Order: sequence, then C-alpha cells, then structure tokens
Amino acid sequence: MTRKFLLGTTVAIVVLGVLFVEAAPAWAQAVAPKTSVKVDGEYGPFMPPDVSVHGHKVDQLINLLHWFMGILFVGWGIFFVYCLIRFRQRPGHKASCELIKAKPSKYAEICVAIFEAVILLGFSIPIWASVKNDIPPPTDNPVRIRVVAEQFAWNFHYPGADGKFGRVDPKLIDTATNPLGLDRTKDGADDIFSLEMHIPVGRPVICEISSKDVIHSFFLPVMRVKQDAIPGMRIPVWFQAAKTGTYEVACAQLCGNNHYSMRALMYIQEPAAFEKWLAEKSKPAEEFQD
Amino acid sequence: MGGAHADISKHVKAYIGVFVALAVLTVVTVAVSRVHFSGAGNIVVALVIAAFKASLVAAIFMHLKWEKAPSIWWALAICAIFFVFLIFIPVLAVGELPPQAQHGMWDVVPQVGAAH
Amino acid sequence: MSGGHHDHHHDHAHHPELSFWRKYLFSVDHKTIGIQYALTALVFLFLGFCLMMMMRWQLAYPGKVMPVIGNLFGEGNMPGGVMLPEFYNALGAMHGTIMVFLGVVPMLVGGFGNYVMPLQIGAPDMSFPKINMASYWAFFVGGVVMLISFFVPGGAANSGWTSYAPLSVLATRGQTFWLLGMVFLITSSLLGSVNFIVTIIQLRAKGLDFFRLPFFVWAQFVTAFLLLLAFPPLEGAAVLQLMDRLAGTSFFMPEGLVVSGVPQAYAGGGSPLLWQHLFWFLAHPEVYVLILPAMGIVAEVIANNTRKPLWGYRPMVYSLIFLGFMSFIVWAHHMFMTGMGTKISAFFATTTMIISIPSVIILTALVISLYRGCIRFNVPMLFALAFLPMFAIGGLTGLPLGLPASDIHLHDTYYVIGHFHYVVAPGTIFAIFAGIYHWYPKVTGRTLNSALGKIHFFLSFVFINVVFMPMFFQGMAGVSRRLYDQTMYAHGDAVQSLTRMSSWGAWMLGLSQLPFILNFFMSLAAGRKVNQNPWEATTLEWAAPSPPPHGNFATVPVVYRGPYEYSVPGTQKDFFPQHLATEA
Amino acid sequence: MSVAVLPYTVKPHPVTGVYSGKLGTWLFLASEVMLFGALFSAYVLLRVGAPASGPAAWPSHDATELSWKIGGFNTLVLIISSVTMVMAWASLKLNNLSKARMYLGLTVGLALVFIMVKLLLEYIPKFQAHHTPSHSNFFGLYFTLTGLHALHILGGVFVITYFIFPGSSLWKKDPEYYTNRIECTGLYWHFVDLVWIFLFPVLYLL
Repeated sequence: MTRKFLLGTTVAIVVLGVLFVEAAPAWAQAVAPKTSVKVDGEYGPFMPPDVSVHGHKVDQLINLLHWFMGILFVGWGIFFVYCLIRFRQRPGHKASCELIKAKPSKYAEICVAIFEAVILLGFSIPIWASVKNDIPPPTDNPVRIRVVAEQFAWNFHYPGADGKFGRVDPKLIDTATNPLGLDRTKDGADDIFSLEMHIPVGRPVICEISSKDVIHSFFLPVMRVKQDAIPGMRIPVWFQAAKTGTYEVACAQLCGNNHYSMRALMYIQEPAAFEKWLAEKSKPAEEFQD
Repeated sequence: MGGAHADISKHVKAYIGVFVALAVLTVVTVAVSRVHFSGAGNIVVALVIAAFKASLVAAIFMHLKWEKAPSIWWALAICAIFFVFLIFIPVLAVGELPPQAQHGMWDVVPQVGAAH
Repeated sequence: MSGGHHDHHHDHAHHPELSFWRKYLFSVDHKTIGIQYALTALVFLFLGFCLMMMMRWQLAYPGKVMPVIGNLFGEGNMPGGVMLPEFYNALGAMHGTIMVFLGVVPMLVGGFGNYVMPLQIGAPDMSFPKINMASYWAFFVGGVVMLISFFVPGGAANSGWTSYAPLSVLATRGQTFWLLGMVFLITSSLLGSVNFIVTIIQLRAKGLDFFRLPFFVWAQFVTAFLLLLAFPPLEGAAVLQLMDRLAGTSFFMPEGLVVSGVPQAYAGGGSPLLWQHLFWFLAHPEVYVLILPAMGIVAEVIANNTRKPLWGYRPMVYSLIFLGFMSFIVWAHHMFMTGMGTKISAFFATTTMIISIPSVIILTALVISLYRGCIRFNVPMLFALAFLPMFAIGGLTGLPLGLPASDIHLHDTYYVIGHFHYVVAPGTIFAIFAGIYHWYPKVTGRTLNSALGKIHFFLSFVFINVVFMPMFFQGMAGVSRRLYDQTMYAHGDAVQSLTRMSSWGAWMLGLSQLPFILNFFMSLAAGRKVNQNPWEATTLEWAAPSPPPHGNFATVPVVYRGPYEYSVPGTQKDFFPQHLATEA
Repeated sequence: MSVAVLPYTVKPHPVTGVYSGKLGTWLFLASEVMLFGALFSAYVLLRVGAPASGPAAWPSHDATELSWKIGGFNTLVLIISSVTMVMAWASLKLNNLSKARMYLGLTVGLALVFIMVKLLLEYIPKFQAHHTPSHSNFFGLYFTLTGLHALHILGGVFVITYFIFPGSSLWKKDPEYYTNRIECTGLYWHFVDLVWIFLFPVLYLL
C-alpha cells in the first residue's frame, strides 16, 4: 500500500478528531449544577471530606494501599522500560538464553506477600470487625434511626420521645403522606417520619437499614459508611459525626430507572438544634393525620 | 474391562447384587425416616444412606471401580471440591447475620441498641 | 451479519467437495468454526462499543440532545434525542453482557482457542467436531435472542449485567429474553469446554507431553475447566430466576415486598443474596476466563519477539493452575457490603489476597522474559508489551477493592469500573489485537499492514488511558456506578470535567479503531503474501501451511523439544521449531 | 471428514487410558453435578433461611402431601432402569445386539413409566390442590428440581431411542464404537438415576 495512502488516513483521523473537539462545545454548554441546596465541604477528584470520627481509619488504609501500589508500579515500570531500551533489537545484539536466577524478583514477591498479609491482618480485619461488631451499647445513648429505602427515596423513622418504634403495616401505606405505613396509635404516636436525616454531632448514631422493594445501598461518602439495603433484612450500621454541616446520602446500588435521583440530605446539627428539630417534628402529630 | 465371557458374567452378577442392595437401601431410607432423631439427625442419616447408594451406582454401574484414567479422577476430584464450596459457603455467609437482622421491615423485633 | 464474510481457502482434492452450506456455515472444521466465532465476536465487540459511546454522551452532557443520531432510537427510548433513564440502564446492562458473554469469551475461547489450539498441539481437528459446530450455533442463537431483547416492548434487560434480584425479577420482559439468551450462551460454553479439555488431553502429537505445551494451550486448558465447572451454577440460577419471573415462585423474593405502594403477591421466604452467591460463583471464574487466554496470547507473542525462551515457564504454569483453582473460592469479595459478618469476609479477603500472588508471578515472569532478549517492536509485540503495565494497573487497583475495610468507600463506585476495565480493555482487548496481528498471516496467508497497525496501537493506547484513568479519581470522590446523571450529587458534579474527559477519550478511541477495521478487510486481498512462518516462531501451528488445509498437517508432526527454543547456542538460526528432529 | 480419521475415538489412548467419548461424558457429568449442586445449594439456603411461621414458612412434612409410596416406587423404577441399561452394555460386550436392544427398550419403557407416574400421580393432583410452584418455596423447589430432573430423563429417553433404531446401524460398521456409545449413554443414565437417589430423601422424606 502506497505511503501516500497511509499518510492520508492518519491526516484524516487527526482532522476528524480536531473537528470533533472544536465543534463539541457548540452542541452542549457546561451543565448548570442541579444541587439546589448548598452542600458543605469542598469536593474534588480525591477523597471527599471526612466528618466521621472513625473515617480516618478507612482513609488511612486506602492511602497506605495506594502508596504501596505506586511504589510497586514505579519500581516495576523502571525495570520494564530498562529492559525495553537495553535489549531492543539492533544490529550486533543477540538474545542470550542462559539461565537468569532473578533472585531480586523472588524477594520482591515475598515482600509483596508479607505486605499484603500485614495489610489484611493488621488493618483490614480489625477495621471491619469494629464496623461490624462495636455497635454502641444503650449506655452511650445512641440516636436510633430506621432507614427504609424504597424506589427512589430514603425514609427516616425516629422512635420519638418514648424511645420505642411504632408498628409499621403494609396496609397503612399511603404513598403521599405515610410511605412507611406507620401505625400512629400505640407506640407510634410520637414517632417522627422524615425524608431528611438529622443527626447530632458527638453522639453515636445507629441506622437499621432495610428496603421495601429492591436492593439499594445506603452510602454516606463523608461518613465512610456504605451498607446494602436488602429487602427482607434489617442490617445495623453505626457511625458518629465529628463536625456539623449539610451533606448528602447517596444510593450506590442500581435500583431502577431513577436510581440517580435517590439523593437525600443529612443535616449534622448541634445537639440543641437537633433536640429542637425532634420536638418540632413530633409536636404536630395530629395534623399529620388529615 | 476384559471382553472375555467369564469376565462379563462376573460383571452381571455384580450388577444384580448392586440392584438388590439399592432396593433394600431404599426401603431402609424410608424406614429410617420414620424414626425421629434429635435435631438434624434425620437429615444426616438420610444423606449418608443416599451417598452410599450413589457410590454403589458410581462404582459398579458406571465402572469407576475399574477406571484407571487419571484425567477422569482429577476432573471428578476438582468438581467434588467446588461442589462442597457451592453447597456450604452461601448458607454460612447468609447465616452469619445477627439474628434480628434476618427479619423483614414489617416484623416487630427488638431494635439494636434499644434500652430494653 | 456474521459468518457471511469468509476468506477463500481451498480444500485438497482428497475430500469430497462439500456444498457451500457444509463448508462455510455448518462446517465441522475447527478452523472455519474458529473464524465464525472470531467474526461474530468482533461484530458484537463493535456493537458493545457503540452502546458505550452512546452512554458516554448522556454521562458527559446529561439531558442534552444527542447530535446526529439522537432521533434514530424512537420516542420510547430517546424522546426528542434525549436519552431516558430506562434506555440508559438497558444500554449499560447490554454493554456489559455483550462485551463479556458475546464478545470477549467467544473471541478468546471460541475464536483463538478453536483455531490455534488444535494446530499448536498437532491435532487434525477437535475431538468432537459436531459438538464444536453445535457450540457455535448455540452461541449464535444466544446472541440473536440477546439482540431481539432490544426490540421487545419495555426494551432490553435493564438491571445491570449482574441482574440482581429482586430488581431483575420485577423488570420488564427484556429480562426474560436476557435469561433465555444466557441459557443458550452457557450451553455453548459448556459444549466448547468439554471439547477443549478432551482435545488437549487426547489429541496431543507424539512427544508433546504436558510440560512441552505452549503456554497458550495451558491457558485454554485451565480456562476450559473454569467454564466447565463455573457456568452450570449460573444456568441453575437462571432457571430459578425464570421460575420467579414466569411461574411466580419466590426464590429471590422475601416476604412483604411493596413496590411503589403496591404489595407484591409473592409467597416470600426467598433471599436476594441467593442470586448474588450463585451469580458471582460463576462471574468471578468468568473474569478469569477473560484474562487467562489473554495471558496465553501475550506469552506467545513475547516469547516469539524477544527471541528467547520464556523465563520461568514452569512457575508460570503452576501459577496458572493455582489461579484457576483459587478463582472458585473468592467470589464473595463482590458482596462485602451485603451485611457479611467478620468470619466470612475475613475468609474471602484472605483468598482474594492469596489469588493476587499467582497473577504477580505470571506478570513478573513475562517482564523478566524481556531481560537479555532481542526485542522486535512489531505490532503484535507492541500490544503485548502494552498489556503488561496496563494489566499491572488493573491488578493493583484490585487490592483496595479486595479488602472489606477499604471496600466500604470504594464499593460500587467508578473506582470499580476503572479497575475491571483496566484489566479487560487495555488488558484482554489489547491481547486480542496482539493475537489478531500475530495469527492473521496463519489464517489468511497475508500479513496485516504494520504501519496502519502502529497507528492503531498508539492512538488506542493513548485514548484508552484517557478513558479509564479519570475513573479512579471519580471513584475516590465517591461517584456511584450506573448513575444516569452524575451531576445530581455534589461530589459527582465536582468531577463532571473528568466524566467529559472520559467521554471524549471513548469517542476518540472509537475513531482510532478505524485503521484496524480498514487494515483487517483490506489486507484480505491487498496484504503482503508471506510464507508459513513469517515470525520465525517455534510452535507447531507454524509447521502447517497457512492457511492450513482440512486435517491441518500433511505429515503427523512429532515433537522433540519445548515450545520456546529460541537462540539455542550452537544453532545457525535463532529459532528451533518443535517439530524438527535436527536443524534443517 | 469422517470421524474415524480422529485417533482415540474408538480405541483407548495408550497413555491416558480412555477413549475420547468417555472422558467427554465424564466431564459433561461433572458440569451436571455443578448444575444440580446449584439447585441443592438453593434448597439448603432457602430451607435454613425460611421464616419460622407465616405464609413463607417451610411446610411441615405431612403438609406437603408428598407420599413416599409414589416416590419410593419411582426410585425402584429408576434403579431397575439403571440395571437394564448396564445389562444392555454387557450383552453388547457379548456381541448380542438383539438382547441389547431388548434391554434398551426396557430402559426406555421404565423411564416412560417414571414420567407418567410423576405427571399423573404427582404433578396434576398438586396443581388441582393448587400446591403450585408459587404456593411456597418448598413447592417452587420441588417443581424446579423434579422438573429439571424429568427433562434430563426425557433427554435420555430420546438418546436411547435413537440408539435402538437408527443408531444401531453403526453396529454393523463398527461394533466396538457402538458399544462405547452405549456405555457413554449408560454413564449419563446412571448419573440421572444418581441425582434422583439424592432427590428422593431430600424432597420426600425430610
């Protein structure tokens, strides 16, 4: 095939590419952000802000792992490039195939194995054990919330002053006012139902996560918390906020068409403000009925 | 498997023997299931008898007793290992949840961390 | 669409002249079936790529009218040229399914495996030729059923390529077509794997014992075992899900499901985790099915182009077998967030750490094979060399996902998408390109144009990194996967510029495939004619004429030495083919 | 290309000691073990996870109204069909094609008896008593497991019938090749019987 033809195809592709890149902005302006409510914390390409008391452990593990990966990749890449240059085909250079002991690579692999064991036993298993087992006891006066995911909304159910959750019954469900089917008679009289999550700073929070229809995933990026909401199961998750602010609750598991819009807001308030919100929300229990 | 007549007739006798054994064992399985053992006893006994019947069929009817090809034995061994993983790991994984987590959102269940 | 296009290779007279149908479409010759698989897989890979390019538009410019082709998809999917979430999810699910089950596996196992492996072991054909043909046609029917699901009312399956219950059980009718298509694809893979294992064990040439087998044949052998033992559980799970969808059983449906206010009439008692366990029991060995043959191709190309035997052939083979075995007991690291306790998650985190060791061994052995070699930078070698660092990135980024603690933040985010695409796109797809450029002369007797090949390589290499590298940063930022519009979240909106960068990278990557497609079809007629061993390789497939006739070898080959005897001291030429008793 | 060109399709391979067909059949049976393994894993998981009470609870033994008499009878039918299958192989080894075809006919007959008993005495009464698959997970699993097993039996009937009539022409050309094929079919058939041996106690007795 003639050289001219090859040159032609390359030039064509480059021109097409440049044309594409130039013309594109005309088709689509930058999209105005939809997040109406101002969310605290500045977000960028790296880890989101960490407002949790225990979040630093997860961050530390992720950073440690990425340092390990960086060192391994750079060291290994240098050897790779050295081989490509040093042993490239050139006149007078012959391949030789007598045995190479490659001692250093064996030691490198052993170090990798040891490092992985250290990361696994020293960091990952303890952190996971604390996430799963150290659920704050009643003496720490935790805030208890029942989080119920449904197709395309998060429902938050607080026990109210009496500390007991009311009964929920599928027959009482009214998609507009009472998506949880909360029975307002006995214990449920003072229960609080809200589409936003309010928690106090400095007090542990226990969320019992379940779902009404499909699998969702309760994801608080700033709290380093993620737990699948699986119908037919109620899985406890606990965390403790260290700073106040307004942050987001995301859904991390594909749950249907509007999975992307299943966003709720989390208000971390001072204890006083939190108590005021609780009192205010539970007071007009009667007008909730009409 | 030698093709000589004597050899085949010996096989045939083995087949009849296995048939009788299987019939008897089926009756035994049914009889044993009547007796109530504590806890999972029934399940274990029934499965042991079934496993024994299965090994009889595999050894004699499927000629595994006279099978020398290593490739067949390797394939069956690997398959058996992964069969065990397939049967037991999912049950253990799902079973490891805290008991009250196994109830749906509609059941009334003491709540984690509640001051009861 | 498939199988129609064939290069014309002429049979020797001693066979009765087969009719067109028996020779091209319903052929029992492993080479024709290999070409059928390869061409169909390439078409599906291109189709899957196009679905992705559409998704990238919606991700980069959410809610904007798609230029040029926006109104080709009807009001149901893209009213006024703007994509609906249902259609976006359907594109996502079918992109994953088509690329994995209809593109890469048939290409690696059906195409390369069927064509090259019998030649490399010196066999006249596969052990069961009719089953080989049946496996292609089961795959073809599976592919057609998958494509029909696009035109079914309600659109194609839209609950992800993993189709988790209960979302998939409540999904539209496309999901049933997805399940039926999967049953056909699984049958095809089962028939293929039985054929592969028996052929490798029974039909090796004389003198070719197991440790003289080329590494590519070893990779196909272990892959066949993975397919044989891992696919049936998904077939069982597909049967269960079909029963859930059609017969109203509730294997995966717990009690008291209420979907948008309407209580569901399922008896209950089922567990959504049952589907996840059975699906991932297949899907993890499946991802090793995607990478092992790719490692085989890369090993062949590297050994050939460094003019030196592979360093540590035996450690590589043992790691391959150990990798194949371990891949069956790591599956639940995809399910750390489903409420798993400490014991089970510790078990699977440990097995996941253990399984990273054999991959490191194989990768390091391939790099050390370059040491003291004489590296020829032809096009297959460029792709094989690019495979090494790219697969390294893919493998390393698996570490934070394999540990439950770091998985808390990174699970189901774009970090995961970056991880597995680095393993599959610059990993397996580059290995497929390396294989095509390497074995094209054997299949057609003509070589692909290396200048166009180099253009294709450099453009693809650059743009593939432009697409996938930003995904790690988006993932760290917490952007969840399968989001129709990432700008809804503050942390998603902050990294929207990275999404646009990925999208542009994807479209330019699409453009940079043109040289390859051009090259592929033009070289059929205009490619430079070459002899039967253009790369001066040592393995058996180069001892047969190209393209090999029916029955492959004129004289039954006998093997005298290992697969990669290059630069053997005391020989004139720097390669010593396996089938030559003494140097010719 | 006639299959006979491929080596080791009839004579066993000197080194690996098996002819290709048998190795292929055993591998196929290994994948079948994993298929039924998945369904048994589902049975175990659903039974352990079933709630103690309510509509989704696991029905007690007598609530399922599965009579062990029918199950037992079917087990015996399948065991006998296994014996006749292996007798067919044995008589082929004694070069007696007609006796082998008689035994194969018996196997097919017994298999059809099994299907009829399952259909008429179990499936249809269950549907009438609307113990349908959607009634509870036990019946869902019962119909899935026994249904898939019955499909395997029908597949076996189809293959054996082929070997009784059109397939037996191979006997004249190459008796040993025909015997090998009957042996492989036998392997499949014994496997199907073996699965039933596990299904019977799991569904009927526990």
